[in-house]
Amino acid sequence: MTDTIPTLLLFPLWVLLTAFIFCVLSWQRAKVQSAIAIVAGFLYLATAAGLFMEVYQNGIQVIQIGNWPAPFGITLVADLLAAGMVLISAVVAFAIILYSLQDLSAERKKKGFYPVLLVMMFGVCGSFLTGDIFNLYVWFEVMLVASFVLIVLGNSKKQLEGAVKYVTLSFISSGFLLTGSAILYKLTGTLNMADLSVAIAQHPNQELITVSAVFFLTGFGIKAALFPFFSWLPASYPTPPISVVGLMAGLLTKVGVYALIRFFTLLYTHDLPVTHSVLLVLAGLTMFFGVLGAIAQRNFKKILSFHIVSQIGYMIMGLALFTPLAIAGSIFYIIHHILVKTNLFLISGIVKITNGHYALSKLGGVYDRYPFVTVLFAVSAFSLAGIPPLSGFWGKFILAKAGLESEAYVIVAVSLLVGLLTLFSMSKIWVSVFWSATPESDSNLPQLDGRTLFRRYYCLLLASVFLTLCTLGISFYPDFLISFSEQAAGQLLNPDSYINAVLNQ
Amino acid sequence: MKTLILATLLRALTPLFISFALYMFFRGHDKPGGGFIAGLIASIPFMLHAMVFGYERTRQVFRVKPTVLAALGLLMALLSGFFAVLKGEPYLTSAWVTQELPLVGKIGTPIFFDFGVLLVVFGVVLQITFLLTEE
Amino acid sequence: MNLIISLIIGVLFSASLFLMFQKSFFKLIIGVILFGYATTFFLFTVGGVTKNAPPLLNEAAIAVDQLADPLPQALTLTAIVISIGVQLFVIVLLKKVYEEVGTEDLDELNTTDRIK
Amino acid sequence: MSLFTTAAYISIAIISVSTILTLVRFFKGPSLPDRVISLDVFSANLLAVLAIYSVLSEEKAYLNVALIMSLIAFVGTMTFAYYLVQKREKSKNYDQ
Amino acid sequence: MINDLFSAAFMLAGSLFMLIASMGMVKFPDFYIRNSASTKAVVLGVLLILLGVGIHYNDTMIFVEIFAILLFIFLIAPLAAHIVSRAAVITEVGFWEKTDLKELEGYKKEQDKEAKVTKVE
Amino acid sequence: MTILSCILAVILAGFLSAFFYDRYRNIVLSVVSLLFLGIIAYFGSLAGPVLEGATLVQEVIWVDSLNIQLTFLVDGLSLFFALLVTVFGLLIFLYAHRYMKDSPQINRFAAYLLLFSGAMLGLVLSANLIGLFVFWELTSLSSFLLIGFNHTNEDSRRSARQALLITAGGGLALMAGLILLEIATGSGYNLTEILAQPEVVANSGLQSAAIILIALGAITKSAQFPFHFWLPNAMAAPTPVSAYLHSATMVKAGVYLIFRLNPLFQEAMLWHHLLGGAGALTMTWGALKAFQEDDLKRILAYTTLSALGILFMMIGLGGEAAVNAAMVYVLAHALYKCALFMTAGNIDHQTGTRRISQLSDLGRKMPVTATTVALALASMAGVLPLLGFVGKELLYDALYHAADPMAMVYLALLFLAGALFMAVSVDILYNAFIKTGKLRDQPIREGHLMLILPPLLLAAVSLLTGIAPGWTVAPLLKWSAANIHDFAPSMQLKLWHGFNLVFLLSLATLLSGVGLYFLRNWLRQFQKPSWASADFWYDQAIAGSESVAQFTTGEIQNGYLRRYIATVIVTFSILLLAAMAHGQVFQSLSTAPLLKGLQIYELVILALIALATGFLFRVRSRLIVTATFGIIGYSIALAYTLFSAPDVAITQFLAETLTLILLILIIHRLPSYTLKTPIARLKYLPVAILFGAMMAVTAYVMLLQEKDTGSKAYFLEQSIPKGKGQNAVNVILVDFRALDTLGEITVLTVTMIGIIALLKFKPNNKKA
Amino acid sequence: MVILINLFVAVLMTWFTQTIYPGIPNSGFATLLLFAGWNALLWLLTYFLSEHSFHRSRQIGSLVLFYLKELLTASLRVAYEVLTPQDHMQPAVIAIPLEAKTDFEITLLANFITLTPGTLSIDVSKDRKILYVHEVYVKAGDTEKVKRQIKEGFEKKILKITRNPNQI
Ligand code: NA
Ligand code: NA
Repeated sequence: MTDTIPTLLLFPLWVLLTAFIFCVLSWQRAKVQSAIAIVAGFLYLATAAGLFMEVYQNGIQVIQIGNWPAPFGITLVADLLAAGMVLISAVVAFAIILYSLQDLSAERKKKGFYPVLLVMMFGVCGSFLTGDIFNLYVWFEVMLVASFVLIVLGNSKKQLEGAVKYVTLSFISSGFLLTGSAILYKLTGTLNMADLSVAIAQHPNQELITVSAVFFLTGFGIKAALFPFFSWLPASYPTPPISVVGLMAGLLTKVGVYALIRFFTLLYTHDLPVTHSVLLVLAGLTMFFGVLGAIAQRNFKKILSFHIVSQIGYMIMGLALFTPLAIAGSIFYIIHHILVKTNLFLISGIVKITNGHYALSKLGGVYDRYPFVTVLFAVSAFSLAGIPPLSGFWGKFILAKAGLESEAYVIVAVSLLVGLLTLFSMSKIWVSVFWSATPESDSNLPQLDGRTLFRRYYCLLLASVFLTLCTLGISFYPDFLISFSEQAAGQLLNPDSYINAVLNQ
Repeated sequence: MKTLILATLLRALTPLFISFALYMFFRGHDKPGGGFIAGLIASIPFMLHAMVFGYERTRQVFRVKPTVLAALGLLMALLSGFFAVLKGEPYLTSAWVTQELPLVGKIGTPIFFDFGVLLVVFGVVLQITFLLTEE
Repeated sequence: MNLIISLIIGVLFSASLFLMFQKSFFKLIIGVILFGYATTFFLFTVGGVTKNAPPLLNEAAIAVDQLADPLPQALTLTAIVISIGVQLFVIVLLKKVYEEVGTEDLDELNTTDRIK
Repeated sequence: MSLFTTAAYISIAIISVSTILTLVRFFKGPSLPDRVISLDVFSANLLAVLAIYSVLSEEKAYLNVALIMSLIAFVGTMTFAYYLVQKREKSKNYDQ
Repeated sequence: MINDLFSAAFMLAGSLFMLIASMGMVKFPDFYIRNSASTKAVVLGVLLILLGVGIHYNDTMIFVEIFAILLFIFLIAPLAAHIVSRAAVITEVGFWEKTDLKELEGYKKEQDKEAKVTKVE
Repeated sequence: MTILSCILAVILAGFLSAFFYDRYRNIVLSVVSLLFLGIIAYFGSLAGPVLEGATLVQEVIWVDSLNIQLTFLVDGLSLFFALLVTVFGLLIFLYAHRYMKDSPQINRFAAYLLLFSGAMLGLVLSANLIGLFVFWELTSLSSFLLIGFNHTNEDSRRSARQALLITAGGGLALMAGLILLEIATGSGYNLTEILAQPEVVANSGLQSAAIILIALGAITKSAQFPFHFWLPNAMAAPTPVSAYLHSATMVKAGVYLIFRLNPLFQEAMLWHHLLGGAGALTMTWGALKAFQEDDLKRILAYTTLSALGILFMMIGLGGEAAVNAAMVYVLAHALYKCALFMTAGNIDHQTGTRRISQLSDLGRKMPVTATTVALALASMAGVLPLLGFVGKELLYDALYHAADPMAMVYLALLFLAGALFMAVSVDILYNAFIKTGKLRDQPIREGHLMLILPPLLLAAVSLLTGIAPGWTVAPLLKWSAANIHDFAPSMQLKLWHGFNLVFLLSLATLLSGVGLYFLRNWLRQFQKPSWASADFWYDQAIAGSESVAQFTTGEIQNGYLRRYIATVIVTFSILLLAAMAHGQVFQSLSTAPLLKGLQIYELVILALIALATGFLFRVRSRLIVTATFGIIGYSIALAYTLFSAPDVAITQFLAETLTLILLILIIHRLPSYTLKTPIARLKYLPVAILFGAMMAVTAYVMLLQEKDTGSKAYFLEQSIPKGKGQNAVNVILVDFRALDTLGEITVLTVTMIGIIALLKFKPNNKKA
Repeated sequence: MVILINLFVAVLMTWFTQTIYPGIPNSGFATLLLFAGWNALLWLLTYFLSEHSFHRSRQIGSLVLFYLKELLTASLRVAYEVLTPQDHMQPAVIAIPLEAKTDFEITLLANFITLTPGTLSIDVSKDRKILYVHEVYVKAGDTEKVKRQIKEGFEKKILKITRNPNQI
């Protein structure tokens, strides 16, 4: 065994689980839980940043849990992609915790919002770090069950309705993951991803490997909201409060995408023309039908929800193209999207506070009354729509470049068309929520001016500003993130370093 | 649901179930059994109690909050791995006491871990049953 | 043995889906739970099934290849417990949906994702 | 196959028939208590099968499964009874 | 050898009792008869089979465990039967037409009174 | 670095304005003016070397990982446009300072305007294609914000969105085109390098696609047919915006782009045909429409279309003379059109209307404006001695001498357009300024000095440069033109070329224009039907895509869970079938022994499960369903025992019982069965069976496989010595894979919290 | 209590004997026999410590034996009933007046009744004076005879165990 154990890998997990436990122990005490959550959020961010720096400087970090050698015990691995994802999830979680301090009612806080949020991050973080497919399933479940709770927390009719669909389809997707893991174990006798990568390459029955790929494609496809598996997302995401939906919208589907990337770069590279063509077709359809859904909607949150689906298509497009640049594009896109999409939902929540609605027809006047909110929205919205030099542009640009280089003209055309349609539906929000005149407001709605909004809801705005600054950072100085994405993609496409780090420790 | 016969028998069954649960727990490392199974068995008499006497009565008998039990169980499982970290080994590396104890058998961090599992299962099942038997 | 196992798996999956396609929320839930059983059973059997040889060792060492592979069993155990968690949640969700929405007709639970 | 094994196999066959008969009662009902007790008998049958199977495969561990079965089936029965009584009390309260 | 003989005999006898119980389950005319007759034959069946198993293994721990199972069964089986039949009476599951119900009247009155009291509370 | 600083300074000034303009108006004005003056001075200082043929390159490292740097290039062409942007920017800012003074959102206006100026400056100076593109899109964005400036007006919003969608859509095409250029040349998006290798591009096989995509970008940006309709609608923007963006600068971005890339593509026929065709159509169409309009700003917008069309047409024609002419015409048009827009704004400002039919007597009441308008209109119509005349002479000359067979068609159309310009000019001048009418007795006077001075200045420059083009603008323009066609500078500018055919043509144009003016009533009766307008089709496209979206989404997202499940399952099954068929898995099945190792208990379990499942379909009562489900669960547990997994079996027994208990505890709270449907719905039965069959086949195939037993042996061998336990399953759970178990109990705890939240949450109506 | 101590000590003694004398086989019947032997010895010893406990243990043994006999005969009757075509059943619900007073006594009685095939205790009345029993074979509607049998059989034996002998 090596002299130094990279325990740094475990810090984010420890922080989150401990905070969860203490939140449960201080059940019903909203203030204490909020305090624990904010401290934990900060520590999580700090430890994630520490881990990221460690991986960035010293390469892949591996820890064999329980000191059992690699293919037998559970291995946690942080390569660049995983560490980056942990860091970005910490950023978003921190913003959401901040936001929720003022967004949520005391009742929601008392009934477990913070512990469940923390444990969901625990699951998310574990999913990123694990190097074992069954363990990945477990982390997914931690994350999912927590998200079930977050989705229903509040018990409104809509939330429950949405939850029915979300829970059922998620459960089915978990079933596919389990059955897929069983098949892989049967075929290769191992669950360790690095070991699997080796075993799959040497397996005599490559066609059966492809069969197992279908299980994971479906399982992760549902979690990532790929076409035609995405229906649960628009059904459930618009229902819970913003603090919940912001986090889920930003992070959860991306965990599915992350898993797809992991599996289809590390494991399923045996039959690229088949597997990745399917992915490419699904990516195009996801983009297209997602944005169609967004165009059809007339509700702020619903439009944003469908946009998630559409954007997932871009991330999968990069994976499917399977060139270093394309995968770097995917990674960049994921990180950009997590920041931007979360922020958009947060802003929709602020708009809700000012106008009392999410329906486009009942919204208006934000542009005049709250210029600051408008600026926050504009940054994220135009970024999502791909207006340069905002971050979304870089994502689309890299993917388009990669696609054109691979002569995948159809998908590039689709992605550009979808980009236009995204702008189309984003501008619909802009025009009806921000530009159109203030509609006859509800009499019971508090008439806030900008100053009061700020005073009363400074946490909401701070959270949004925090994310906006991150977005602006990667917009105007994209070089770090892009070169990071390229390095991460390099690691993904040359899994030898990953495999060596895990197996020959 | 309160009947004399049931109430009387339940009183007799409770210690039986609990000792049986402990038996299943301690042999779990060598024979079928273990934390999950033991936790569920231990919770059965209290489940029945809540069904028979109603939640209010059970809460009076059962003072500890099940949520606290569950959280402590989780904490125990989490902490059982830290011993190794202090020794400079990877998290969750097991450590055993060399001497076997009578009745209980071998003692080591995995046993503590499994006991955490027991507590979690016990707490969770009880909490859910209590909630559902509450009118 | 393989044939029977496959048939059991097929029956369980078909039944679970069939239940999910019914109008009643209650049956949907039973279907979901059955789906969980089917997947864990699949995990267990496909992961590696051996008859008459539980992975229990004695001091008198038995030849290892005589015993069943313990790993799929442990995985199945974990999967069952996790599914239990989800199942319990779903069951309580049923109650809550009935209380709040006032129906268990799945056809009436279709409002949140319609265009409005 | 020894005499003993044969006897065990015959026992299993008998219990299998018995299980099916129990299920017949279960499917026929007509009342819920009928179904509950047939479920009870069903689990006793399973217990018996497990016990004999344990003998057949010379594996004591299966007897533990039977042991737990015996405890568990009872809880199920209790819950069904609980349901019946609760339901009755509720409807009585509604009636008046 | 003699062990095996005993063991086989016990197991066969037990299974037969179980079969009879199941046949009774199908044949008997009402719930109460099924409950009072069959479930108990099952207990006897289980007792015999477990004894057969115990004899076969001839192991102390197994005997202890079997003793534990039997103890549980003897505590639990009557309890379950009692609870279910009580529930059946309360929910007015019908008796066989030949049943003499004169002496049940008092019980029914008591139950109705109790329900009323619950309601007033 | 300096250039980047200039651009950033302008944008920064925009931010300053956003915060301080309302409170410190004059200070901000001075700062901005000084800034512009400084920048102009800086570019003026660069003029020296540029006029000697030098090019200046500045590079700032930006996105090194993508090989994208902020590279700036100052040569004749970019210097010309940079001066155009800054000089006009300064004038417009001064003008707007007064013009918009009562607007409550003047801060934003100034900010957007400055953002635009910065972006436009960046666009024309960028020597990196991606840098250029970034600024390109920023100009679209700021144009969007400015067109929608009167955002409470429905029309403004629509126009703004329309302009954004069209220009940004073209932008996406442009991006693809630029990437293709990069792929073809591999030169790090460096403009100079790419321009140096036209033959590489031509031989790459990507040239046609690149041309189409780039032309699409330029056409949309410069409002060429068939994307011309957004520009007249963009007149919803405040007048300074129209004057600046929609006449002088932003719409010229497309022109700039085709100028810039002309050396690369000038050998490609496609390039010429595409641009020439679009230009000629737009030119003619714009002029015709201008003549039919009554609103001053819309007239100007249509003439702008027409003028842009002329420029496109000239590039389409190609060749030295055409490029020279186009370059002069760019300047001429910018000067007169900007002046005209500003005066139109003044008229609107002072009289309250922009409709010619409502205006009269302005010549007497607003003499300075009248002078300005007269000069500018003269330039537009191409009257001697204004710069417009010089430009038109060059256009005619280039067309007349061109070898291209299309040139004669272009010439004829240009003649028509020129005549219409003249007619329009006469119309405006006579009806609004000379004629006496409704406004005779209105107290109308000139606007503020800051409103009338900038246009007058521009008109004066038109005159000055018209009189002496060779001294004033030729030195710069010749280098600009040289950069376009990549030849040595060849422009010879004179006001007077003598009585030649071209001059006669000019004269004839003017006369025909006067003639057309008198035919105006007759001509104006030909209104095109509504379906012939591109605007109409835009609306159709929007509505169409929305209804397609609604239909599709309504179908996909129809709210029924079973449909979602079926979609997932069917897709999965098809993929699985395809994978199996692709891998010829089915063939291997036919040889497998089906009944090997069959035992009676397995059959019993199968029978139990099948019976119970069958029964499940026949019952409605929840409780019986639950009990039946219990039988299935116990049977599975039995199966686990038979397959050597006592731990799993016990767990399954317990899990099943727990589930049963919970189900029962829940059911008795629900009212009795309410659904009055058939017991079983069979519609999706085939899906269920398909899925079951697929899973069964998969399981069967997998069960036939031999397994690698490496990890199994490890666990069994290490269980006692290292795991200290005989039950290998338990050792795995609490030691080998304890992390899984940790996750598992976490799931249980979360479930508990979830259930508490479900059952105990008391919704608070105020903040639901 | 004494009985429990008795059992526990017997277990310890058995274990001791087996550890001290390895010649004695430590599995199955051998152990059981050893255990029974130690138990019997200890039981005889209790005679000198507490005569009451001694008798009670004897009575418990007789109750168990009595019950096993009842179980067997009644099961055979059920078998006969099942296997023959015509039915001999004459069921009735019988209200048995209770002499047993404590919870433990009543429960024990009710359970033994239920455990015997053919009889089933339904409930105890609120005032704990009547036990309602379902009996399958009531010959000629003679419910009194059944009551007498139960009271003479199970109830008496149970009360003998739970109560001081001089109370009966
Ligand atoms: Na265990
Ligand atoms: Na360990």
